[in-house]
Amino acid sequence: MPDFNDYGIGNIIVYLWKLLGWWIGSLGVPEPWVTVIVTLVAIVSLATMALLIPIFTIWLERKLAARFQDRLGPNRAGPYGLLQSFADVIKLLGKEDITPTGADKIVYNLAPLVGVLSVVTLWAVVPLASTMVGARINVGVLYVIGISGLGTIAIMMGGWSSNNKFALLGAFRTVAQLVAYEVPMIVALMVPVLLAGSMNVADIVERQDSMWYLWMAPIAAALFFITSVAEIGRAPFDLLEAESEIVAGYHIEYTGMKFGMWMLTEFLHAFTIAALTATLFLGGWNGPFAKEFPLLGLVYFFIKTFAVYFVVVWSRSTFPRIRIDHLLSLNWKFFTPLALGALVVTSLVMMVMNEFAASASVMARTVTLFAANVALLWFVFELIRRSARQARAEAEGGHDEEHASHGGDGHHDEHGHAPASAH
Amino acid sequence: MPIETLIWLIPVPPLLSFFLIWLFANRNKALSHTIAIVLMAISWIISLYVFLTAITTEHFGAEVFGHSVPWLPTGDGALNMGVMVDPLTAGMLFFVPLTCLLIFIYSVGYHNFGGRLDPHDVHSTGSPAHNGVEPMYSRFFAFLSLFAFGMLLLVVADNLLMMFVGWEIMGLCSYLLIGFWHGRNYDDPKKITPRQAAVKAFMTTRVGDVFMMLGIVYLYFHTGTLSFREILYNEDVLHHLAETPSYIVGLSVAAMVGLLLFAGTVGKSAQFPLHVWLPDAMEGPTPVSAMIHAATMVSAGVYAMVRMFPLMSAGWHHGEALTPPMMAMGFIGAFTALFASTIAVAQRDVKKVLAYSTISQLGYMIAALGIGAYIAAAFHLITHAFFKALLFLGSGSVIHGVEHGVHHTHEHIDPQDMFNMGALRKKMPITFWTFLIGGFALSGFPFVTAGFWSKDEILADAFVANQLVFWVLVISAFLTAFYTMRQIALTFLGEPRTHSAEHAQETAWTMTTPLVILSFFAIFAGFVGVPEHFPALGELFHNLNVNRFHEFIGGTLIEHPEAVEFNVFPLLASIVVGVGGLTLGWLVYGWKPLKAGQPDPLAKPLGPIYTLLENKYYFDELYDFIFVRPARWISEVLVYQVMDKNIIDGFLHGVARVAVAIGIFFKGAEKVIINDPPDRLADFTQWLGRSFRVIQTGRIQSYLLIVMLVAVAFGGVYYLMLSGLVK
Amino acid sequence: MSISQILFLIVGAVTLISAVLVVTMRNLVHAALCLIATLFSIAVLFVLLDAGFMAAVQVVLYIGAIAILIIFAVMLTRRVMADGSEQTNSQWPLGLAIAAAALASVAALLNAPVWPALPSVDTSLSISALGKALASPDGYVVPFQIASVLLTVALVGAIAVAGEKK
Amino acid sequence: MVPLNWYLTLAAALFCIGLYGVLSRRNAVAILMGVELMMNAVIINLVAFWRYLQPTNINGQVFAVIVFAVAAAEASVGLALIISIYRRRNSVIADEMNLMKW
Amino acid sequence: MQADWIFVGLFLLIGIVFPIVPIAAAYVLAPKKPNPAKYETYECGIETVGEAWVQFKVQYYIFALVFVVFDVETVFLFPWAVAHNALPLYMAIQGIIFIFLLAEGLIYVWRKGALEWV
Repeated sequence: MPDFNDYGIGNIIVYLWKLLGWWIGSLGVPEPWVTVIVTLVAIVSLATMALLIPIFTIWLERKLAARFQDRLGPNRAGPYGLLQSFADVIKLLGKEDITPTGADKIVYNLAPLVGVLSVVTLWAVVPLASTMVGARINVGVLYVIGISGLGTIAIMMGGWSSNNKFALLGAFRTVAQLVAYEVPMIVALMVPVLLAGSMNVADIVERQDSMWYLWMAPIAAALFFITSVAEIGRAPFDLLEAESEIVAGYHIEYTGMKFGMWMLTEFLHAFTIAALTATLFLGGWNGPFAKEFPLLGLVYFFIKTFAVYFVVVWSRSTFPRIRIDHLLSLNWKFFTPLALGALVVTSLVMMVMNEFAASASVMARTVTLFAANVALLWFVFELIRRSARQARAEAEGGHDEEHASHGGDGHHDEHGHAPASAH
Repeated sequence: MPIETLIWLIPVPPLLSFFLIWLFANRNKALSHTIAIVLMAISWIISLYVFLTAITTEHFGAEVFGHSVPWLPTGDGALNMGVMVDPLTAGMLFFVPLTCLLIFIYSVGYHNFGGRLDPHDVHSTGSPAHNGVEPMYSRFFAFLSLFAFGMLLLVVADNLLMMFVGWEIMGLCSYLLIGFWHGRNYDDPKKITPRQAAVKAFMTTRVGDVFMMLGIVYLYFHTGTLSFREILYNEDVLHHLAETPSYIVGLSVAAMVGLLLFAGTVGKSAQFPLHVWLPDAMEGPTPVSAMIHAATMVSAGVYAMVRMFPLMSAGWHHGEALTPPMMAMGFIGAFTALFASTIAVAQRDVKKVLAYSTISQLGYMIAALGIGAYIAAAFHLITHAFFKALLFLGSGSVIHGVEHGVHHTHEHIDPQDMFNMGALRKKMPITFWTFLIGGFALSGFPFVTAGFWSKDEILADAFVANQLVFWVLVISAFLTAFYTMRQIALTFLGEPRTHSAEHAQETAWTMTTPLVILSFFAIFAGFVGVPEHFPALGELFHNLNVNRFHEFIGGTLIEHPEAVEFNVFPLLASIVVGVGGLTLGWLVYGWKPLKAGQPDPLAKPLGPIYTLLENKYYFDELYDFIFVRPARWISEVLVYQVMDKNIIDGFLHGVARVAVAIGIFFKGAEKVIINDPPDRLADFTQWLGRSFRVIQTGRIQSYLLIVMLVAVAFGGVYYLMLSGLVK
Repeated sequence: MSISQILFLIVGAVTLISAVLVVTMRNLVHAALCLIATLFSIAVLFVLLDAGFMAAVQVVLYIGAIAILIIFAVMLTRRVMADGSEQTNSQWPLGLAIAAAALASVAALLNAPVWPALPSVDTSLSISALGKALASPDGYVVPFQIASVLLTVALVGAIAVAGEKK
Repeated sequence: MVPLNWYLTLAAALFCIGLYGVLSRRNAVAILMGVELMMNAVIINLVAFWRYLQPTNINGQVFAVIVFAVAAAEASVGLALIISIYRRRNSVIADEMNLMKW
Repeated sequence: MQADWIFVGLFLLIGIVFPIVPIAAAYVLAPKKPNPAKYETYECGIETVGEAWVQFKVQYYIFALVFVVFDVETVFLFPWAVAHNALPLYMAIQGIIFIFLLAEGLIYVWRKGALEWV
């Protein structure tokens, strides 16, 4: 019988959990199975939460989007339209489930499952509070990357199996985009790993108790945020389902609950990357008294997550959609080099500090790193400005305007390299 | 900076310059040779510093400069990569970088730097420039630098493996440089072209190198190390090696390894019977001949032997019976010395003469080692490097001058043929005097030349050790003096035999300066080795504290070899043969000079022997007959004609034909009943051929299939062996 | 039979079955998806072997990258290989025989000796140890750098080969 | 506990399945899939040996990681070749890639 | 350690099981009124022309290629990054060299114009 005083009100969730374990054990269930069962309980509750969050965030997003566009948004179903999402769910349940002729049945039905899987399981490594950590695996970050890789596969499956031009095209675009944006994301992820000296997400959070990595690695944070927004295919990166171009992209043929699953995936993913950003760069559950009072940590975590989520929604309703070539050249010619640069700079600074100023305080490190990041950013922008100016000059010298308007300094290379290739 | 670090740095600059020229400077000629020369100079200065430190260190040799780091991890421990400087290395460090540097400088002039690029050369690179600057100028310096790197690496290496690496780098470079004018072709097909010469040199030295590698592996197999310090200066190891019998009955491991390594030297230092490549190597540009085939590379072979001397002589003490490797060295060396000098007597090409004299001088050193004259060999190695480089560069200068004449007069003559020269003394004074010095040094002109002292020491040792070797060496010394004088007389004395010789002119300062410097050493380098109890001079130099060579180099060995007590007979012998040879040469060629077109006065009295010598004992033809032709024959006739055409096809067709014949026969006899079997047989034969052909599908999958088939078979066999079913 | 053994058998069965499907399926996209299944179950095997890092790498690299590449290739070249057409070449029975023989001999070979039992030491090798080994001169720094050269060369080569000829 | 040779046998089986794929498939991409299977079999072996023979020594994992890199390089270049052949000759059948044959 | 991986494994199981529930529910609840028109491929109401297979740009493949290479890089760089702070300078610098070698590849692709979406 676990003693409540050992846990205290701040740790009540864990207390209840332990209590459950003790109770099952007292029923005479052998030890290993008890662990399995309580783990299952924890997982189920976590997964349920993960699956229920979208029901709220969809409402929230619609509300916010409406506000940004100076509308009211959902306001009929329930107070403030809070029940709107539930109404949607019920509607989806009532829809007929259509599998088009010529579709690849198995893959077609498997795709949404894999999609959901690829998002839900991300929560396995997200520490909610100091005492509520899912899996302390020492490859947490790689796990995150790998699992989101599954999402790509899911989209591929869905798009291909629908036997539909738009769907396949959408799938291809998506994969191209996801795959492209995964590169800077991975590199950006290396920075907090480098700073924390561990890939274990829980460790990374604990290392941030004195200073968020947002301040130590602003570029990496920004890159991670932007690229993951691209990963979830939200505006301004929502080419995968550009209604005006390829109708709805890979899930054009899906109806009913399977479509619902895709929706769920998307919204949950949005929330998940918010959570990850909060975890990796905003210190996760860290905050005053979070250690002594884990419940508080949970609160901090969700506050931060929703803050980030708000930014996601904000950017979605603010920025126009980017054209695909711009999207990709932005990634390859700006984000990727920048991410590499950030990694190198961080590594160099840490190296020098470890070598010559091993005793430097966290504050000092932060200031130096921040300064280094700013310097790098300034340098890159200077490069871009210069090359853009050159490109524009060349464009006025007969080149079509479209090339000059590209971001990234690839063009003066390319022009200097093969002047004719521009047109 | 600690001395070890400096030693590490010695080989680096040339390598650096190789890459710099290759990667960045190959458009800019001036930049190329500047890089090469400056970096070479740096490494020369470093080596000089190391050398001076070495000779000023007390009891140097007892402890040496050395440093090594693990290189190749092996099963147990690792092969180390390291540098070491002991007295011998120091000696090498004294002359190798210096000669290289001088030759670098010389090359600038030799390739007419500053001259315009002849338009004809621009399109046809790969053949010597027409009176203009060499089109492949930068490449030349890159190769030279790489070569210098190889040589220095070999010198400072502290283990056999690293030494072998340098050795092979030099092999490559000599290939590249001999074939430098790869585009060159001659009118008469018998004359060997640079291309062929390069291949020949490469192949011939390979033969030796393979043996050497075997030796190295064998040594490692027995000692578990390749470090010089651990093998050569370690009584226990040497003793162990000398005691353990090898695979071949009667040979100890030491002897076995020694012989194998010596085979490598035979290849590299062009000893009989692998000497054939060196004369042809003269197809390369003259600086290359000077550098590779006189001063450094060929002497690398000798250096290797000197270095491995403790192993060669393992279990041998003064006055005892020679060990097999030493015996081999003694006789091969002596024989080569004589044999090459005889050939040199009858050569017309100024460079060929020097080439053969190189071979014979190397034979001297090898013979000296063979009879245990360790220090004499090292001494002669150094002096020879100086005067032979001098001679080659001198001859290059001569050729250059005559070529100038050829371009001036548009005669169609071979500018290297001594019979087209004459009276160049007046035209090219500096070249003449320096060449004279070199020649006298080579022929061992008494007392004033370096060659005399080293050669005398060898003879003295030989006299004590082995009479036969002694006499052979004496004779060859005589011949050496003779053909040297012949060369000098033909080239510089008398009156010009061609217009080109008349219009020859002295070469640029970049070419003459190295000559002067080298001639300085060709004279004074000898005094460091004057025997202590040599009448008068010995005392003198000893009081001047000049002749410390003996004790210095001697310090390399564990037991310091004591100098042979002074004996007047070999001294007289060397004086007599030296001066005698020169006089005889003078009488034959210098006294009443040859007229233009007049044949070699030796030709009549010697008669057939002369032609024999002129054709180098027909060795090339011999090898062509023994090795080349049979190989070609085997490949063409035996394999293709006989096996493919006759045996295999013949078999199939034959069976088919027989079958058909039988079939017809039976048809004639019995039409109906037994008509089929023969036909089936014929079909079978055809089917055989077809099914064999199937193997040759160009499909990777079916190949892989076959591979796996074999692999599986092996797996099965191995399993059976494992389970003891198959013994 | 312990839990771990049962687990292993299940995962191994999944691996092999999906692998067989990979080489037998007519529809190459299905084959590719089966390949993904195989790779994933191999990742699980790595977890069973306490090689968490390997498992993660397997997922990231093989499933996240190489599988995608393969699927792309399949889709790009799909038209010419209509799924109806013959998928195996003329020598497939031979190939099957060889593969079976190879399996037989190898299995026989590696079941002949007595292998050591699972050592019960702590195998939680920290990833930093791996990093140290990869970066230290007396470790694997040369393979580390050569790997990056290899990757660069592969990238350059692949682009040069597959890139648009303008 | 799972004995080592279970893993080895599994790897061998995987390898042979991949081998069969390589030997018998017509489509070059399918052949590459077979190659990937074989590669994975190798990696399984490496990791299994590491775990059972030298669990305290990192080398096994380093080797596996390097094999990963090689596999990736192999896949990318191989597929690139296939793609370019497809674009030139509009075929991915291994047998039809016979330009250099005979 | 093992427990954490068990957690992950169970989570994967749950993750695949969970979405099945609503789909199954929908399968039970949803009406089924089959009609050939419903099952046609949806292309904004227009009759579909030809098969779903469309000629794709090689560009897609090129991007996947670059991605693969960078992905492999992570395999090597993550351990390095983890160990970074514990490494002496001369070892930590290796990672930088590694990155530069890869950046070189990126620059090549860039110069080659393979990153253009045209």
